[in-house]
Amino acid sequence: MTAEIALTTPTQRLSHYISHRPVIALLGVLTVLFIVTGMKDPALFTTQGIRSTLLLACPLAILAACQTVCMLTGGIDLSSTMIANFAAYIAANNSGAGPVVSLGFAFLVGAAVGAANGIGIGVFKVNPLIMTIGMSSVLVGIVTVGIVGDGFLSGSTALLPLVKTLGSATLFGPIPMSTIVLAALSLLIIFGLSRTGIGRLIYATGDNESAVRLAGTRSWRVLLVVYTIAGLLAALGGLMFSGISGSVGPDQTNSYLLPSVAAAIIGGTSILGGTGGFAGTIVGAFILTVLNRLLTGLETTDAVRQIIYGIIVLTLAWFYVRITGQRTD
Amino acid sequence: MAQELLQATGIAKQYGSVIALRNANLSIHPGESHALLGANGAGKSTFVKILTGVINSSAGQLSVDSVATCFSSPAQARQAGIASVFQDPALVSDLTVAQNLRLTGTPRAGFARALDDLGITGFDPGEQIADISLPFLRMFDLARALAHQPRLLVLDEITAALPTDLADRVFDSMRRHTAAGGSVLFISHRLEEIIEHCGRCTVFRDGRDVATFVPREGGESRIVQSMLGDSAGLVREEARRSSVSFDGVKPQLEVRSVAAGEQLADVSFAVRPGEVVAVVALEGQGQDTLFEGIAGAQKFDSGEVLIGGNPLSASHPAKAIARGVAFVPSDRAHALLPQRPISENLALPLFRRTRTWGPIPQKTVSAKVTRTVERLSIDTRAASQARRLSGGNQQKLTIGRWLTAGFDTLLLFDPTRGIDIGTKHQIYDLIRDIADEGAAVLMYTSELREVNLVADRAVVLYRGRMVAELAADVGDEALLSAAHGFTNTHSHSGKGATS
Amino acid sequence: MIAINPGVPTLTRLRRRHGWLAGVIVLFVVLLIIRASQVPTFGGFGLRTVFAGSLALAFLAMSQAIVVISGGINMAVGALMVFTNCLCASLMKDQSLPACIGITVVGLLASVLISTLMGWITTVSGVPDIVVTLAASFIIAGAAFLVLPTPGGGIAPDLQPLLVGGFSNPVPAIILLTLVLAGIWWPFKRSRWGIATYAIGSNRSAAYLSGVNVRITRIRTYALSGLFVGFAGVVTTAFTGGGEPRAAIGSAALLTSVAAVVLGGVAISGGTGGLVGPVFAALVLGLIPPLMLGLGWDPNLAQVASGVILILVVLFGGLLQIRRRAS
Amino acid sequence: GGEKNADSTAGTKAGGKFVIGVSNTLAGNGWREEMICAVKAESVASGVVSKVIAVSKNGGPTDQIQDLQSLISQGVNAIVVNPADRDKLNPVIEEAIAQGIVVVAVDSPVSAKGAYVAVNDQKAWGKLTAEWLFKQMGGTGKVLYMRGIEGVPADSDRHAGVKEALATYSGITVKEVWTGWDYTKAGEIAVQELSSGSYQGVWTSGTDYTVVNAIQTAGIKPIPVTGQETNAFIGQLINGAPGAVTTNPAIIGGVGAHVAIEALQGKKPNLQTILTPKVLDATTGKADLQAAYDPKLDQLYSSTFSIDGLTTFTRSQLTSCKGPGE
Ligand SMILES: Nc1ncnc2c1ncn2[C@@H]1O[C@H](COP(=O)(O)OP(=O)(O)OP(=O)(O)O)[C@@H](O)[C@H]1O
Ligand SMILES: Nc1ncnc2c1ncn2[C@@H]1O[C@H](COP(=O)(O)OP(=O)(O)OP(=O)(O)O)[C@@H](O)[C@H]1O
Ligand SMILES: [Mg+2]
Ligand SMILES: [Mg+2]
Repeated sequence: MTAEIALTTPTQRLSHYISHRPVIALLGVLTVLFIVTGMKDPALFTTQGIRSTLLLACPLAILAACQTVCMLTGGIDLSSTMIANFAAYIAANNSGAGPVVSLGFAFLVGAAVGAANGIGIGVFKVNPLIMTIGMSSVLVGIVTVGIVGDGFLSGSTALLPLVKTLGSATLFGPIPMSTIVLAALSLLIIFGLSRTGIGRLIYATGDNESAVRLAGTRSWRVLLVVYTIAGLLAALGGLMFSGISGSVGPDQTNSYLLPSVAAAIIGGTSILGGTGGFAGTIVGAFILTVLNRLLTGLETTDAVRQIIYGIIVLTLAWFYVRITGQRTD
Repeated sequence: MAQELLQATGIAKQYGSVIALRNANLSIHPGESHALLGANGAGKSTFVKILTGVINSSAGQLSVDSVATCFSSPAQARQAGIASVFQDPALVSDLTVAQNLRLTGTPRAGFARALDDLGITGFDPGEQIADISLPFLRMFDLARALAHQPRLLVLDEITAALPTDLADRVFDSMRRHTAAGGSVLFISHRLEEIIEHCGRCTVFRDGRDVATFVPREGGESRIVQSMLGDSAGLVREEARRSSVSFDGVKPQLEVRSVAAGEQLADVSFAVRPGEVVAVVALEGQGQDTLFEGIAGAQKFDSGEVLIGGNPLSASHPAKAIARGVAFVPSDRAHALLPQRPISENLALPLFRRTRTWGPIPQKTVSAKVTRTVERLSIDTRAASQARRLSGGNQQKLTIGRWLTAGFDTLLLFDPTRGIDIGTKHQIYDLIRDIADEGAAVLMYTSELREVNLVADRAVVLYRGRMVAELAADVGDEALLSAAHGFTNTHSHSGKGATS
Repeated sequence: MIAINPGVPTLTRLRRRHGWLAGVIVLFVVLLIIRASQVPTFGGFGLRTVFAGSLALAFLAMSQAIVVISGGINMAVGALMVFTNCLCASLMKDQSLPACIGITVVGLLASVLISTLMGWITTVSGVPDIVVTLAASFIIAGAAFLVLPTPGGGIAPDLQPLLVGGFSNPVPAIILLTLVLAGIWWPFKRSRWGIATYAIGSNRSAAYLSGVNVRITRIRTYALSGLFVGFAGVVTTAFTGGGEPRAAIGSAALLTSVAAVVLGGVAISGGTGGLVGPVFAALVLGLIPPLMLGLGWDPNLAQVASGVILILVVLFGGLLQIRRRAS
Repeated sequence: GGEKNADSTAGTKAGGKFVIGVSNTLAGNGWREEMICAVKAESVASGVVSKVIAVSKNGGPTDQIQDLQSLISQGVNAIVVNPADRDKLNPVIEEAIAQGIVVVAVDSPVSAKGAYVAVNDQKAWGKLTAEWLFKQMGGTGKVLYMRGIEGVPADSDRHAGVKEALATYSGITVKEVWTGWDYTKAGEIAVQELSSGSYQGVWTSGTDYTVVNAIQTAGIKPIPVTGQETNAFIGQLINGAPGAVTTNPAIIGGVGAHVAIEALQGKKPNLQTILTPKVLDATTGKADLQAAYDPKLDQLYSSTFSIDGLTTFTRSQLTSCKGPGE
C-alpha cells in the first residue's frame, strides 16, 4: 500500500498537496504579504511601487538562481556574491572597449571561477561549503588588491550604458528592462531543469550520487557544468545589481548572500538536494523583496529586518521538514 | 516448565511501506543457546533490534522473566542483562578500542578477561578501530558484550565474517556462557554451526516464526524445509528454462580467473546469450565483489572480463554500460532516486552520455518509460516519489531502468530480497523473458528456490572461491550443502573442493 | 592463543594521530621566526601583536572545530561572537572591574544559552544544521544591533590587560588560551561526553548502537561551542575596549573559523582532529597579513593565501581519498 | 625606548629618509584611494621620504588596531591614519607616539594625546550642507538622510552639524539610513526608499552621484541632492541635476603627510589643521564647478588638486598615484 492511500485526515492531504506544489502555497503567501504591505504603504499599488518591486527583486532572484542550481545537487555556492562583484568590476574596467568585450570578460571570469569550483567539488570531492568559502576568500583578496592603489582593477568604474539600461530603464508602464532579463532567464532555467538531460541529472545527483554513477554518468561532469552555470548566473547578478545604481563596489552584493540562500530555501529547494525548483525560488525572492519594503515602510531598523528574515527562513525550513517528513538525523 | 528468560509475542515492525516483521513469537529458556534462522529479509535483524531497544516495535509484547518490558535504548537493554553483537559493526572506527569501551561503559578489565577467554592476546587499548581487521573487530564486539556478563547474549551473524578458528572460539565462549547459566540467541546462515552448537532453533519466514524445534533432531533437511517453506500453494511453481541448447554458442559475458583482495580468488565462468546463470553463496562469500567488479563499480586485482569476446576494462560503470552491461545492485538505496518520480527513475540511464544532456525528446522517452511501466506492471499510484513505493515496486524501478535503456548483459544481485511472493514471481518471469530475448543474465540469489525456478546453471562461491558449477535442477539441498563448502556431493565440474 | 595481527607501529600511529598537529605548530613557529627577522625589533610587542591579535579567532576556531568534530557545521559563530562582544561592551560601559568580571560571566552564559538553543532547534526540527545556524546568524546579527545600536560601549580599563595583556605583554593572552584548552577542552575530550562527541561525528548509527544519546550529545556540543564563542566575544571586547555591531565582522570571522578548522586538521566530515590544531591554525592565519606587509606586498593578499590554503588542504584530502579508492 | 627605535628604523637605513605608514579601513573607496595617493604625492614632492607603506583593508577598529601594530613593528617613522573610531585606537596610537613615531589622523580626528590632526571641519560640513538643502526645500518636507559608517568620527561630527541645522528648521523631518560610504549600496537603498516613501530632498555623506542615478532609476521627478566634489556628481550638477557640492578634499591625506614630514624634520607644526568647507551649487558656484569638472578623470575622483600652504605636490604627481621609489 502506498502513502497516497494513507492520506486520510484533511491536514495530511493538505500537507501532501503543498509538499508537491510549494509554489502555489508560496504564491498565496506572496499575495497576502503584497496586500498587507500595500495597505500599509499604498504607493506599492502604483506603477512606481510595482516597478520598484520588480526592479529590486531581479538581482536577488538571479543570485538565488545560482544558489538553487547548486542546492539541487546538494551543494551551495558561498562565493556567488564575490563572483558577482568581481565580474561587475571587470565589466566596468573594460566598459571602454564596448559591450561585447566588456561583458565577454565579465562572463568569462564568472564561468572560470565557477568551473574552478566545479572541478574542486566534482573531481577532487572537496566539500562544496569549503570550496566556495575558500574561493570567496580568494576573490575578496584579489578584488581588494586589484582596486587599491593602481591595482589591476583600478581602472574606470564607469558602467556600460547597456548594463545601466538593463538594470534600471523602463520597458513600459511598471515593467523595467530587468524584468525581461529575469523572465527570459527563468524560462531558460525552468525549462533546463525540467526538460533537459542535464536538468534530470542535476536533480538525480542531489538525490543520490551513487545512483547516478551506477547509471553510467560521470557525476563530476554534472557538477562541473552546474558550478560553471552558477558562476555565469552570479556574474549576471552582479551586473544587474550595478545597473540599479550605475556604479560598482568591491562588496556591493555581499549583503545579498544570505538572502539569496534564504530565497531558495523559502522557495522549497532542499539544501540537501534532489527537490525544489526555480519557480519557487523566484516567488521566494519576491516575498523577501516585498517583505523588505514592508519593513522599510514600518521604519524598522536593519536589526529588526534581519531578525524577521531569520525567523521566516527558519520557520519555513521547519515547515517543509514537517510536511515532507524528511528529517536529517 | 522453567520460567522463560525472554518471551516475545506477536512482534511486528513496519518501515513505511516495507513490512519487516509481521508476527514473530519467540521464547528463550535460561541457560540455552537458541538459534534464529531465516532467509535474507526474514526479519531476524529487525527482531534483534527490537529486542535490544535499538528500534521500537509497531506491535507486540516483550517480557523478561515474565515481566513486560520495553527498552528505549541499547544501554537500557544492556542494564537489563541483554547484550548483543549486531550484524553491522557497532565499533566507532575513528576511536580507539579504549574509547569505544568508554562509550558503552564497559569495564576494561572485564573486556580484557573476555578477550583472554576467547584466547586472543596482544590487544592494545590505544589501537584505533580503523586499523583492526574485520574478524578481530567481531571478536572485540563479542568481548565487549561478554564483559557486561549478560544473561542473554545476542549474536547476529557474527560468524559470517569469521575464519573457522575464530568461529570455533565463539562457539567455545557460547558453551561457557550457557554452562554458567546464561542464554544465547544465535543468528547464522551456516546451518552446520547451528546443528552443532544450538539446543533449539526458531525459523522465521517473511516476518513470521514458522517453526521451533531441536536442530540436531530436525537436521539440515528439516531446517531448509521450514526456511524455504512450501509456497507452492501461493503461486504456480513451474521452473522455466531456456529451450535452446547452448552448445557452441559464443559467450556474451566471460569471467577469467578474477581475484580481488581477500574477497575473491581465481573465479572463472561464462554466460551465453539467452542463458541465466545463478551465483549461489552464503552471506559474504565474495559475491558482492564479483558483481561490482564486472559492473565497473570496483576494480579486480587480476583476471579479466570479456564482453562479446572483447576485454572490458571498466574503471567506471559508464564504461561497462557503454558495452551493454547493466547492473542492479544488492542495496536498492544505491540505485534509487528516492525523491524523484517513477518516470525519472526509469529514464535515468538515458542521459548518461553528455551528448544527451540537451533537450529531452519527450515523446520517445515517455513512450519508453510507459512501455517499461506496463511491462513490469509498476504500481503508479505513488508515482510522484519513488520512496513512497513498496519495496517490490522500488526493485522493479532499479531493474526496469535497464529495460528502458537497453542492454546485452544483465547483472542482478539478489533482485527479490525482501519482496512479497507475488512480485517475486513477476520478476522471475521477467528475467526469463529477458533471457529469451537474447540477453545474458547473471544473478545472485539468497533464495535457493529461485535457482531452480529461473536459472539454467548455478555457480557456487565459498570463501571467495568457485567451488562448484551445478545444473540448476540439482535441488535445494545439494545447492545448500555446496554453498556450505560440502563439495563432495553433486559436484559436476572438476573445480570442486579446491579450497 | 592467537595474537592480533601486529597492529600499527607506535611511531606510525603517533605520526598519523599527531603528525598534522605537529606540522601546523612547526609552520607557526617558522612563520613567527620569519616575521621576527622582518622587523627591526621583535620583542614582547611583536609577540603580543600576534597572540592578542589572533586570540578571538583562535577561540572562534575552537567553537567551530567542536561542532565539525561532532559531524555538523555552525554558520552562526561569527554573528554570535559579534553579539557577545556588543552585549559585554554595552553592559561594561563605565563599570568597575568586579562588575565587568560579573558581566563577562553573563556574556559567556548568554552565548552558551543561544548556541544551546540552536542545537536544540536543530535536533527537534530535523532541519539541517547548516540551515538552522544560517538563519540563526541573521537573527543573532540583528540582535547584536539591538543591544548596541552604534559602535561604542566600553570595558573596565584594568580588565583589558588581564585578558589580552598590555602592549609588549603577550603573556596573558597565552595564559588565557592555555587555561581554556587545559581547563575545559582536555578534560572534556577525555570524558565520556567528549568521546561521544567524536563518536557521533564518526558514525552516528554505531554511536547509537553503543548507547550514545545522539540528540543530547549534539546539543551539548553546541553548548560548548557557544562557550568558546563567548570567550571570543569577551576577548574582542577587551582587545578593542568596546563593541561593534557590524554584521560584516561576523561573516568574515566565520570564513576564518572554517579555514582554521580545516587547516587545523579537523576533517569536515567529522569524527577526527582536536582543538589545538585549529588554535595554531588561527595563529598562522593571523600571521600572514603582517608577513605580507613585511615582504612589501599588499596585506590583502593574505585573504587569497588563506583561501588557497583552505582549498588545497581539503583538495589534498580528496586526492588521498581518490588514491585510496584506486588502490 | 622611543629614541632607540627611531634610530633603528628602516628610514634611517635608507640614508636619513623617512618611512611613512598609511592606515585606511575603506579599501577601494574612490575618495579614500585618492587620499592615499595624496600622501604618496606629498611624500614624493617633499623629497625626504624613502617609502610609503599603505595598509588599506576593509574593516573596523579591531582590524585597524592590528594594522597599526603591524606598521609600528614594521618600524615606520610616521603614520597617517584615517581612523575608524575616535577613541578605540588611542592606546595603540599613544603606544606608537611613545615609540617615537609621528601619528597624524586625517579626515577624522582621534582623541589620543600627542597625535596630530588634519581634518576638514566635518561639523561645519554637515551644517552647511543641511542648511543649503533645507533652504532649497523651503524649510518643509522629508529628507532622506544617508549617513556613512556608524561610529566613524567624520560621520558623527557631520551628524552634530546636521542636528544644529535641524534645530533651526522645524518643518523638516529626516529618515536616517546607513550607506557605509559605499556608492553602490547607497544607490540601491535610495531606489528602495525613494520608490516607497515620498521625499523632497536627499542629504548624502558623500555617496552622491549614485543617488542622482537612483532618482532616475526610481523614475521620480528630480529632488535636490547634496554631496561632495565627486567628479561624476559635479558633472551631474552641471548638466542640471538639482543639488550642491560641499568641499571635502580627499587630498587631506597630502595635508596629513605634509604635517607628518614637518614634525619629523623638527619644525613644530600645529597639532590641529582644520579646513573650512564651502558650498558650491549650480547657481552660485557654476564657474568653480565647471573649473573642477574633468570628464577624463574617473567619476569617483574628488576634484580638489591643491591646498595653498598645506600641499606641495603637482596635479600630475597626485593623479599618477606613485609613492617614492615606486
Ligand atoms: N531501515 C529499514 N527501512 C526499510 N526497510 C527495512 C529497514 N531495515 C530492514 N528493512 C527491511 O525489513 C526486512 C527484514 O530485514 P532484516 O534485516 O530484519 O532481515 P534479516 O532477516 O536480518 O536478513 P539478513 O539475513 O539478510 O540479515 C527486509 O525486507 C529489509 O529490506
Ligand atoms: N562498443 C564499445 N566498445 C568498446 N568501447 C566502447 C564501446 N562503446 C563505448 N566505449 C567506450 O566506453 C566509454 C564510455 O562510452 P560512452 O559512449 O558511454 O561515452 P560516455 O562517456 O558515456 O558519454 P560521452 O563520452 O558522450 O560523455 C568511452 O571510453 C568509449 O570509448
Ligand atoms: Mg540480518
Ligand atoms: Mg566519453
